[in-house]
Amino acid sequence: MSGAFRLAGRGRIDTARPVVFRFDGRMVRGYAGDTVASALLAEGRHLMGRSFKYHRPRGPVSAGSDEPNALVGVGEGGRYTPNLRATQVEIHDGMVVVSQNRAPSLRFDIGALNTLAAPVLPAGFYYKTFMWPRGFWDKVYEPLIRRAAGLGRAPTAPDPDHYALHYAHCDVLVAGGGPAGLAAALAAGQAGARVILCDENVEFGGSLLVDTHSLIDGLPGMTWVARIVAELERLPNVQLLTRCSAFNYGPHNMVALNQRLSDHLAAPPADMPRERIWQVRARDVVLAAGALERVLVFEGNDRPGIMLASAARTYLHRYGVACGRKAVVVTADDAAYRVALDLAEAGVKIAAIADLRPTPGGPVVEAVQSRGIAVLPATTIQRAHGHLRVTGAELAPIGADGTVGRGRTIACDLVLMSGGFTPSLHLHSQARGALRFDDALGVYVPGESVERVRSAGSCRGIFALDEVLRDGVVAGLAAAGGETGPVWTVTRQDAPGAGGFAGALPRRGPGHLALAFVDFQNDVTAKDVKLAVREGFRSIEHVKRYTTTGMATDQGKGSNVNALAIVSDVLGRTPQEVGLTTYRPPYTPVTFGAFAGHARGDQFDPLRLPPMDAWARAQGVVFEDVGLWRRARYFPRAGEDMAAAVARECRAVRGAAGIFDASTLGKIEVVGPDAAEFMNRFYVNAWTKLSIGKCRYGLVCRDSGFVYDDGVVGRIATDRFHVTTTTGGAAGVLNMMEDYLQTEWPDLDVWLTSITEQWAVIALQGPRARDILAPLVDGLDISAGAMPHMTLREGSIGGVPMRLFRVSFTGELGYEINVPSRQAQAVWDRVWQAGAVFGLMPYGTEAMHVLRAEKGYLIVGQETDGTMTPGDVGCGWAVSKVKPDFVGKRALALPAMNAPDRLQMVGVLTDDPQEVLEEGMQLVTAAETPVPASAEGHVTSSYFSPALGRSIAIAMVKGGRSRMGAALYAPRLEGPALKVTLVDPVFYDPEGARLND
Amino acid sequence: MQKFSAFSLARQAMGRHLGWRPQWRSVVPKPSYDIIIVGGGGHGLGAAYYLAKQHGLCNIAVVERGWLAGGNTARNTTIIRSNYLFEQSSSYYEHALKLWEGLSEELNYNVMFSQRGCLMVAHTVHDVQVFKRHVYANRLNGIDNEWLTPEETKAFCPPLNISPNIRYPVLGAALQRRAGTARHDAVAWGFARAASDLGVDIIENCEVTGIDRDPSGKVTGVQTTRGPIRAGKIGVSAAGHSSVVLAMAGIRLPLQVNPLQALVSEPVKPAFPCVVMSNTIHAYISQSDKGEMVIGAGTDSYVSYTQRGGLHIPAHTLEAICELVPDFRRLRMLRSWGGITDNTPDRSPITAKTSVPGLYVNCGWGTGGFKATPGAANLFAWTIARDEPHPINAPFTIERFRDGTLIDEAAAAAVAH
Amino acid sequence: MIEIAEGCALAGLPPMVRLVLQGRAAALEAAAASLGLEAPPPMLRAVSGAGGTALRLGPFELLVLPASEGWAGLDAALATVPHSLVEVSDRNVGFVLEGARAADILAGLCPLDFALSSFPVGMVTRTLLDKAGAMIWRTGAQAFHIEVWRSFGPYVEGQLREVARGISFSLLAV
Amino acid sequence: MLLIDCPYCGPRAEIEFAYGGEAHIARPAADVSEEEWEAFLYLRDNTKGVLAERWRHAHGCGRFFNALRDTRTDRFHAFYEIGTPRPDVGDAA
Repeated sequence: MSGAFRLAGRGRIDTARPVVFRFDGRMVRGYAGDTVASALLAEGRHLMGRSFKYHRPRGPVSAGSDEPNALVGVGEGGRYTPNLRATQVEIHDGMVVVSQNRAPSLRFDIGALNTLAAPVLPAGFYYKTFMWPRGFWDKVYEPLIRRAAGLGRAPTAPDPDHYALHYAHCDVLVAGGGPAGLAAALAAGQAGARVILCDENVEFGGSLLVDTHSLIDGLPGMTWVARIVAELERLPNVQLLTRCSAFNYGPHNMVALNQRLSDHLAAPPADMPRERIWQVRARDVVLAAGALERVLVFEGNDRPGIMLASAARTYLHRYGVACGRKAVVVTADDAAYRVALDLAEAGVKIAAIADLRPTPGGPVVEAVQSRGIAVLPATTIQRAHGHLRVTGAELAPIGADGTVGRGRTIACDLVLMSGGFTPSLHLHSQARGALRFDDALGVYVPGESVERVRSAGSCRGIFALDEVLRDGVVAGLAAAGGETGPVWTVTRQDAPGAGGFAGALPRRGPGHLALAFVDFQNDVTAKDVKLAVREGFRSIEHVKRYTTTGMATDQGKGSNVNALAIVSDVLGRTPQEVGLTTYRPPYTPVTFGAFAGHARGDQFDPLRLPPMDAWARAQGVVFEDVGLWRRARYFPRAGEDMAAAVARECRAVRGAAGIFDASTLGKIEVVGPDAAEFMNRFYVNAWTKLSIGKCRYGLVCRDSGFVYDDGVVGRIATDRFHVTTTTGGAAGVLNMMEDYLQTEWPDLDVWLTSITEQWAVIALQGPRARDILAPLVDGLDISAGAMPHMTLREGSIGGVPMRLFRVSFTGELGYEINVPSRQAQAVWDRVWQAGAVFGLMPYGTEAMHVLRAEKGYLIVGQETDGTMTPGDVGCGWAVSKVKPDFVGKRALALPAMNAPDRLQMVGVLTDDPQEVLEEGMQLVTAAETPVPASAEGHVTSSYFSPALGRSIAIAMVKGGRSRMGAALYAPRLEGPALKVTLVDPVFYDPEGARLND
Repeated sequence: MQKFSAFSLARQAMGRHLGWRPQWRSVVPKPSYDIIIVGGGGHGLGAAYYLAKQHGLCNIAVVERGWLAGGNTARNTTIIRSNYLFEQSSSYYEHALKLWEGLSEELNYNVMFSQRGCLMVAHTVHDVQVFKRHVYANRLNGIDNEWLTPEETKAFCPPLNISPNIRYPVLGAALQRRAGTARHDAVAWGFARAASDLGVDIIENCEVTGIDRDPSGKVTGVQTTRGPIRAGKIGVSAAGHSSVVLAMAGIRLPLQVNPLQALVSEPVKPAFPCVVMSNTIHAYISQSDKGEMVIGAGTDSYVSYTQRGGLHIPAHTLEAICELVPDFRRLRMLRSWGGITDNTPDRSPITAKTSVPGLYVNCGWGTGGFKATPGAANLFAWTIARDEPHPINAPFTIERFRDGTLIDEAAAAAVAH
Repeated sequence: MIEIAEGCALAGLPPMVRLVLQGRAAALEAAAASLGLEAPPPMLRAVSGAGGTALRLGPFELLVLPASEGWAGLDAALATVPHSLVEVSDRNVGFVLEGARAADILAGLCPLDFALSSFPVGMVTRTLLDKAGAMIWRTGAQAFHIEVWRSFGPYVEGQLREVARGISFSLLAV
Repeated sequence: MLLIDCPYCGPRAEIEFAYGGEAHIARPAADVSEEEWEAFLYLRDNTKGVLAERWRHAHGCGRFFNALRDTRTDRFHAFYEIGTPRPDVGDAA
């Protein structure tokens, strides 16, 4: 057996499988089934961490997920993880574990000097100082505080592991696999319900894992557990999950579980997720979360070697570890007596049991006494001695009047404490369940909830094993709608502990310098809590925030009730009046990566590729993200930068022809007898007179009157419109259309279908566009006379069905060839080949932007920012004056929407034709404008125009249309402002001759 | 007021800290005050402080239905910045930022204002356009904001992933160096302590149940769970409960409340030097003095007063954090919570008179109220004291929704192409 | 078919004709009749007739998969009834996911309950597969026909593979 | 994540839906006063209690419908079709 404190023949570890790992560089031997804490304890080592504020040496106080002290960093490189509880980390060969928050070493930590300064570092000290001299806060004090704070170091490499998510549904979710949870799950499962049972531990059993005394149906606890688990496994309607914590109780019984799959394995399979989050929608939930033993608050209660009595019992029975040679037990509860008996039986000397109660009694107390163990009634622990390990406990009598007399020190290397048990209410509270203070038990228990949830067993204050099992069955049946459930007989059970203690233990003298910890990790003492109350923080939430008690990584599991009791004591109010702080999810910390789940890397968000994406990639395109789409931005040739490539692409379109993948434009087919009426109501434009085969530019406003989207609309038939939207606006426009149609105008016979991805759009633009296209279309006359600008024709191109739009966003003769997406690349290839002799070039979004800016066409989202009216952007002409109503009409009539000083879209030219303004530049009236100043407007689009051989820009300027020719200035971030002149925004071919060619 | 300093701390230490007095007086409500502030969060307490300090109006009560600063003051991610796009907004937030810069000294309470800088990260060409417009607009308004290349962004915040091959590469960032974070509770407590010292009565556990008015319609006081209290003026600064309180005076507001969730990681040693915001992928992160990564999630879509929301909202945020800062993938969520944000249609606040004489409202701060705390408090106090708005908050009326003069910061950042 | 997890295969579906029919009850009835159905399928059910399959995705909406290339008969049947019939053959791409773990894999991306009792064979609905809108149609106890908009195809396929990668590492019995 | 009972599809997870704000707000004609227009467009009860609201089953059947939900607890009390009157459920919590 490795480890001087390992007890042969005990524990649930596998002594046939030794495991070696490193702790702070040193080899530690343990066994499969050990945790880091149990393996170190087996070597007699309690010191495992340092506290947050005072850097006090600390050992494990618990054996589970409530551990505040023994936090360690585990793993290396990308798999290093800080702040894990040594009490939960299962060891495996080669594991690397480091202690935290200490320098240079765990045994000698320079930060422990903070303990000496403790008198001037009470709760909230930082609110009262570090204010002088001003300026020192950022530069001196805060960096110091930050370096001292924090626990482990943050990871500095990307995590190579992957994580999973699973949505599950069940009739009954049972959270907690102790006796109550097992009973509930079996009762519900046998009643035929779909059941999920989860437990955060490695195996089911809960308190039965360490109860070697009680018998169920004549069987030892763990034998019974094995039998029940086997029965549950046989039920096809029951899902069992271990290493799986229910951590978040959301609205409508959506409970999230965190399942840990691979951390305990030395060499997990490559595809195994590290963790999986289960999002469980349960019709009913049974909470069987158990209860946690409370620590006692006394001077020096944080010394390594001082732990919860139940923890020592766990280390003994689950890991075969004696946590010391000679123990002193301090208790206010009967349960600790059973622990003392178990330890004594295993060879640990119990030096004394100090019981805070005046007259402890009952079978278990008598059993202890009959073993010759000294039981000291009405006795408190005045203080614990020792530094890196407890060396003794000073026990002192409590007089009838409550005063504490002189005590004596008993040498020991282990102090076990038990303040009684606190029901775990976290999930119930997260379910917005009320909490009720049970005066008899001295603890809060669950009240009503709006959710379909019930608690069972010790998490609702039921502690006797037979009652716990019955309670579990009742809860399971109620949740499942079953009528009869299993019945078991419990023998040899200990009576539930009476008594319990919360708050600071009675002591002799004021103890002004004594440090008695309420919250171990955050180093909050009883004095801190009292100070907070003295300073007027009377709400328990204020006390929590001012002292930080309950805000450590254990979220106050061990400290909240003691803090509450101290506050209640100082204020002279009942605990019910003081109340509890809100329980905030998660129950235990959950990995960020687990929340991210499958959404990672390229799969973080859908990447939508337009139909000609592969072709563009083969051309060496540079892409840009537009919403979820990846669009071709420009097609550089060897040696070209963006400016050169874009200039070449623009020249090609103006001089010959360009081809552009416009498929991402949103498209909606509006069909039905009332289609035109719907269009009239929805768009600011009028549609009734648009004849079949004609197109019109459409503008959408919200009812606020502000421009929302735009696009060309073609009329395919009397009852059928082909509507286009912007790329980014596609989903929004369709949703807004459905909203008005379904809720305002349900009488209209018109229906909407998204056809964005049905039709790929090949834009062919430029003076040679017709020459290229004409031979390709099947029997369709696209001559200027037969198919003028803003018309559409249905037909086919090389046998592929086609909706051909003669439209232009470039100012050139142009077509948008709509073909079914699957055949788009073939059509594109034909056009591309046909265009070669005409100098056809592909162009991207950047050239498209330049070309449209030369024409003064706006881009919604670039010229507009959600506060522009149609009139502001020069589209007042599109707004129908005669329609009785349309979306936005009422708001557009407001005086403010027609004020003369509104921002209006204008063109802007710099004095220096080579100077390209930066988009976003502000415009002011004077060359030298002292700040702060108000802007006259701002630049929305700015490019070098190859067609004009100079820079051009579009701006939104106050009253801009009446200021043509005026000079304004664009201040730069560095250097003098640039002088600009306001001009008409149509820079190129203002007559539109090229369009109508 | 007991002076707070290193010296007083040391002196009290010798007296074993028994000499500290309550930071604010615990009082029984008087029958009448000149002014009642409804809502004991940072904004309300601050308004009371500035009314007393700057306008000499000390016969004031702040009534709070629960515990002081237990609402959104206690639930936000403490980001402070003033780099808003529109001049009206940036002036308002800059007014607040300037007050933040002297607040610890002003209140003799260390509010831990840490000017760590705030990066607004751009991931698309459109983001770049929008943020550059912010930079130019802010600079013209005398507010610091600068543009960083991806490499400069990485230098300012080394944990950021600026690889060009990720789903949303970092194309640059706008940096406001004067932006940062502060300790949220301290702001409220500091205002409470200073206001109390000037004679303001701070009344906790006192819920307003009605607003009394005379026949002319003017307010005369409030009904509360601790009895009626008379007052000549009432300033409502009730955040998520603004609609509920104003309804007592027959006023409907252009507000919708939504849950807003936030979370922190377990504390770690300093690893993240500034505030980073990404609007495109919805991630907001900074590291607190304690070492926790403080992360803001998005709002749940629906109206709710429950102070909780769906887990998918923070999960989505963490997806984004894990992409932006992949080293943090193994950090763990320690604590999450929800607040009730009061959102206006244009996502800008209201700090204004109401149509009821003597009744004033400061609301609609949505997800951005904390950063404005001293500024909103200061201007709300001005508005109440003078019965007219300060020029800075003059545009932030209720009437703007009637006349169409919206200040739409949210729409300004919207994506379309 | 490509095996993406033990006992689970994924394959892309060949091109097919898809039509969205929207209209009030009379239109849906006329369409059903033309497909050889007695009545339109109830909500969230797919039913096949001689003329093709109708999938009831909404109270006023059918996705029609005609048995043959053309749909002149359907057009004719609807001629006198107000309706909207729009071809979306190329808007969607289809996958078939088959095998013992098919439902588990979907449950990694979709909050629906895929237990046979809740989502029986013949049920069809639009829903989400993580961040992509999708249509899921159960064609067999262990077989699903999935459709998404074309540009979401690679994403959804990637997500299905990612989930499949880790699916065998725990029991998902319920 | 809320569980929302779509009148056409049955109970579904919230992520399939888009929220539509307060229900029963009729859009007035374009000749109303500024006050009436403001009330329609912007003013809301923002009820703390049972609220009638709109949802759209955006990733489902696509239909808008109404629901009654208590905003103090998020508990739903009714789901009903657009155009039908608000059911009477009292002020149940």
